[in-house]
Amino acid sequence: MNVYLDYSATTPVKPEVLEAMMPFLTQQYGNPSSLHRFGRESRKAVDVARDQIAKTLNASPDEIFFTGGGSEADNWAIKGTAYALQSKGRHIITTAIEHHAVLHACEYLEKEGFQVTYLPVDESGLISLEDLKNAIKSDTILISVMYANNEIGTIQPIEEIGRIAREHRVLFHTDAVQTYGHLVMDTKQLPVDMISISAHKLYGPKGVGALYLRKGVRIHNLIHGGGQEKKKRAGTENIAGIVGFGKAAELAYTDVEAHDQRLTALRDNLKNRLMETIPYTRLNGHPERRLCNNVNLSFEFIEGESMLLSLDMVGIGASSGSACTSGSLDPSHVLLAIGLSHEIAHGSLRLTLGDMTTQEEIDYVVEQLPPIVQRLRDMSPLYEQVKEGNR
Amino acid sequence: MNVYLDYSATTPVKPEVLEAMMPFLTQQYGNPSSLHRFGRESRKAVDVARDQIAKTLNASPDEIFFTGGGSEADNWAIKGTAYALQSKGRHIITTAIEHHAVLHACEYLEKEGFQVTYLPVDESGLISLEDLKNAIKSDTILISVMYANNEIGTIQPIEEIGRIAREHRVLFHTDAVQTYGHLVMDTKQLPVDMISISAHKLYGPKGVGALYLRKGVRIHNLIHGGGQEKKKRAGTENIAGIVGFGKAAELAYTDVEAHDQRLTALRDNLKNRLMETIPYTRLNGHPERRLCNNVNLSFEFIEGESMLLSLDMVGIGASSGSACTSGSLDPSHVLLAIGLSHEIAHGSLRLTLGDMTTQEEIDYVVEQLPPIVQRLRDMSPLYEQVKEGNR
Amino acid sequence: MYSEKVMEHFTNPRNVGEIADADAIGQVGNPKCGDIMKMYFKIENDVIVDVKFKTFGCGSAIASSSMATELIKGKTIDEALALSNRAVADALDGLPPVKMHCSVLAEEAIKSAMFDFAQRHQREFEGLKGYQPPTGDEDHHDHGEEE
Amino acid sequence: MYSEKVMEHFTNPRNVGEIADADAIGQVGNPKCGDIMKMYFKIENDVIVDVKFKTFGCGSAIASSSMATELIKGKTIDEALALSNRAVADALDGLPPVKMHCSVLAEEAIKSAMFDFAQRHQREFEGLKGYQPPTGDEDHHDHGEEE
Ligand SMILES: Cc1ncc(COP(=O)(O)O)c(C=O)c1O
Ligand SMILES: Cc1ncc(COP(=O)(O)O)c(C=O)c1O
Repeated sequence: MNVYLDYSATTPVKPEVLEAMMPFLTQQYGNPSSLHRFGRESRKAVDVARDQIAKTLNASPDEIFFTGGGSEADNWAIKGTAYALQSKGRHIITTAIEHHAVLHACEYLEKEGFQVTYLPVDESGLISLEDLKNAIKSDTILISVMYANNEIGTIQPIEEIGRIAREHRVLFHTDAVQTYGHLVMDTKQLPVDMISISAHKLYGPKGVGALYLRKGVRIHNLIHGGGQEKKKRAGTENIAGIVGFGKAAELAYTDVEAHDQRLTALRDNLKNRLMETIPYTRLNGHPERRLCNNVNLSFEFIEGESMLLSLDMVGIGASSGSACTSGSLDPSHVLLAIGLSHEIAHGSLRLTLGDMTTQEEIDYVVEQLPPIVQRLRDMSPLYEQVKEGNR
Repeated sequence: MNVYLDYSATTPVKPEVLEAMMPFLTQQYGNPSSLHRFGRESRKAVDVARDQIAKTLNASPDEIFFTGGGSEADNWAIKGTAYALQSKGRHIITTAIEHHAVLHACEYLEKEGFQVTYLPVDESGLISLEDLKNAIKSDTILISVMYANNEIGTIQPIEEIGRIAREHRVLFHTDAVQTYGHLVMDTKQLPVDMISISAHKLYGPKGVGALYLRKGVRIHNLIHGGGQEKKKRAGTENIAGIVGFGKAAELAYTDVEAHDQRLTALRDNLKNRLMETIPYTRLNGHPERRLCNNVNLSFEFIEGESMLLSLDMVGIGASSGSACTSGSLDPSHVLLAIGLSHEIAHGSLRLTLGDMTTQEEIDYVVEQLPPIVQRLRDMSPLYEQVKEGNR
Repeated sequence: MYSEKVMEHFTNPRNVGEIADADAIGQVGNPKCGDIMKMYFKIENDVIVDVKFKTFGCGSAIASSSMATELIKGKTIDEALALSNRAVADALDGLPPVKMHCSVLAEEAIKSAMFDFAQRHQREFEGLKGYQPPTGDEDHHDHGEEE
Repeated sequence: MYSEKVMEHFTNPRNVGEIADADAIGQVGNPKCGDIMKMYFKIENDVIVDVKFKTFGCGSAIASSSMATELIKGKTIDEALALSNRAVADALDGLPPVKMHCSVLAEEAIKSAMFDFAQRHQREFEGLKGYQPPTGDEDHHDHGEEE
């Protein structure tokens, strides 16, 4: 049995999405910048996709700018704001648990002379609004807080954060790459200025994303050149990708409540049964304020990569915050930020569900995982003490 | 009859290329960063594509970095070099006829405190090596000269430019977006440090490109984040796009001489017959040192957009350097740089050929274009003098 | 991009040509910007009995010339001077924002010709009050470019 | 990513376990980096008659433990001390660059155990010259990360 439970890493392209894309990978190949009929067809298709995405965000189509992915959108929002407003101030506020696309962009800016405050989070992964208020200085130009975390699924109080940003007249960006397709975001209500999203997290193709840029917000370009995207993002448009993104967004928001209910039920079933069966297990992230598709557990005494390898051998695809999966020295900065010890962070397992996930697949995981954990524990020198009753 | 003669704007995806891409738009959807089998398949596919591209450039696979297109590659090379070397110097040399992705990146850097020299070109579109040498200063950190121009097809003496750059220990970037697929570029011989290329110009998909970055050359990232592309370009890889790019590159370089000969013959046939049939016509660009697929003509007394519209009505897709096609005020900076008056620049027509172009299509254009030009001339107040014998 | 009306007038422009013994001629635009419009008028008792144009320019410039000349044929000078660029664009079922200047050019070509007529006959018209003939050199139109 | 050999040793690791009355025990690594290796030895006449391991770590750490213990079982102490990490990795048909430290850990676990043996019996071994037992706290391995 092949069970994919890594939907937060990426999702398959839905057949309807691929179908919408196909004409633009075959006969309709024109460049939207071209005047002729070949080009006009492509131009129209991009406009349709822009409308589809704008609609899901209750935004105006001219607030949507396509990019080459979520990372580009994050980099654009952060560096574009920083460079545009550097004469006003050079202080940025973000959190310790952002995706690397935000974190590393901020770290880069620090080297270039900006100051960055990384807000800590509590053990459930939430920032404190008090911390945020205290961090705002007269030269703060940007607050960037992710909507929901990609590892532990914790959902931040974006509306409250946005209100604080507004009060202090500071621009507010949210990385909603993991949220888009799961939660309704109404830009007419939400006090956000910039939102990063990415197609491949909601059954669209890889390599296309978008930045929502509220009308009137002016930031520098990241990619200069031709007049595409109202001169804000140069480069011949990835038409097929953009069309797929539009379609995927439309599908995702056709009945997002049903989607949420179904996944929440499956997620809780998976989480509860694993936690009941496997001792020395903890749930990472917030118990309630979490993405409907995210289960993140730490199994003490074992290391994540060996768990992933074992799961892979029985056909289950998952991910882990262990450093050993990434080739870096430290385990996930997110798990450390919520206060896990290195040891326990190394033993984390992320199972993320999606539209193709079935109860049967959940049952399979609940059957396969416990013996894997047990086998690795039996091999672990850290587990010896437990067996000896020293814990 | 539908005749597409705008291959320099973009090309259709070849069926073999699409076929190679399809698995990665369907079952093989894993994220290459994932450890499990779903991810490993994607990782392998990216490696294969990187090898395919490296081979066409006689480069090492670890010198190839995938991007979201040619514009991103240009921006990365230019800004990445500028920011990495700003402590060494802040002077950049480029040409007046670069693509906007280079020009506007340079103009942006000027606002940020860099100095840029825009080398002029002669009436055929060539820069002067003497000018280049004279422009190099002690604080010059980068020379960026496009390999072949996208509008007039003129091919620069890249090897000689590279040698001059080497002598002065200045990094050298070339925008080869229009060249890649037409000319052999051997990075073991060519003294270039960075090369920008784009898939959609050689029958690959839109929205994917690459930067060749010679081993040892260190520039700043443009897009920070995850560890993709050896930590030099973050973002979940556009697997299908990258796979298509690799396949397209492989196909393009399977028999590039035959490709060159066939297109050169068709091109000359088209160019000569149009110039013979239509009076008051001039060829823009270099008569010999030009891309095998590029015809760029100026028809006096008429404006380009109305020509494109008329061609479109008979099914012919072409492009023009007239400002009226782009909604900007001035006609193409390239045509002005080679010394055309605004008037004549406005009457330019670019016909670019490709692998699907047939002699029959050429014949059709030679039949359709002359009456269109005549009709527009008959409507033009500028043509009156000619008819009255005042010229 | 263009409405069907624009394409129809571009394909079959009305009133193309010259009038040898014109009573008034107006020319506006400059080749730098890519459009020149020249209009020839036959005028009897302050009524435009014939009008022809020649245009160097894009599709919407040609269509605007065609439509503008149609709209004023048979009208009085005062009526012609009252024609706004907006009316020309509307009659074409609209123009893309970056092309609105083409309709402005048509309005200006008419004014320029009527100014010529006024000068030839030492006349004054309400619609020409404050009118400054273009020097032909300046970039007096806005392509409506986005930032 | 991993060779078949690595996967085979990960799936069916040899010599997993503990030895109750071990003649030597070595433990290296620390949980911070995500790997700890512990080896137990039974030694008779300077020959390793039995060896077992426990490992907390990634797939290659487990495979390296398994392979290393296999390679030294039945060998003399001097032979075991001569085992290089490279030999362990080679026997596994190679390890990814970022995982080479796992083979280093295996080599160090053996050295650490032999040091224990030497201390218990007041012995000296050529292969332990200059050996410094790890403090257990430092990050003494390099994950081979790219810049
Ligand atoms: C010379 C040149 N450079 C750069 C580009 C930009 O490439 P892309 O459209 O892939 O961003 C193009 C084509 O658009 C080009 O012709
Ligand atoms: C929260 C978050 N932000 C940004 C990204 C980057 O998006 P992309 O992979 O499209 O560049 C991801 C996923 O990789 C993510 O989960």
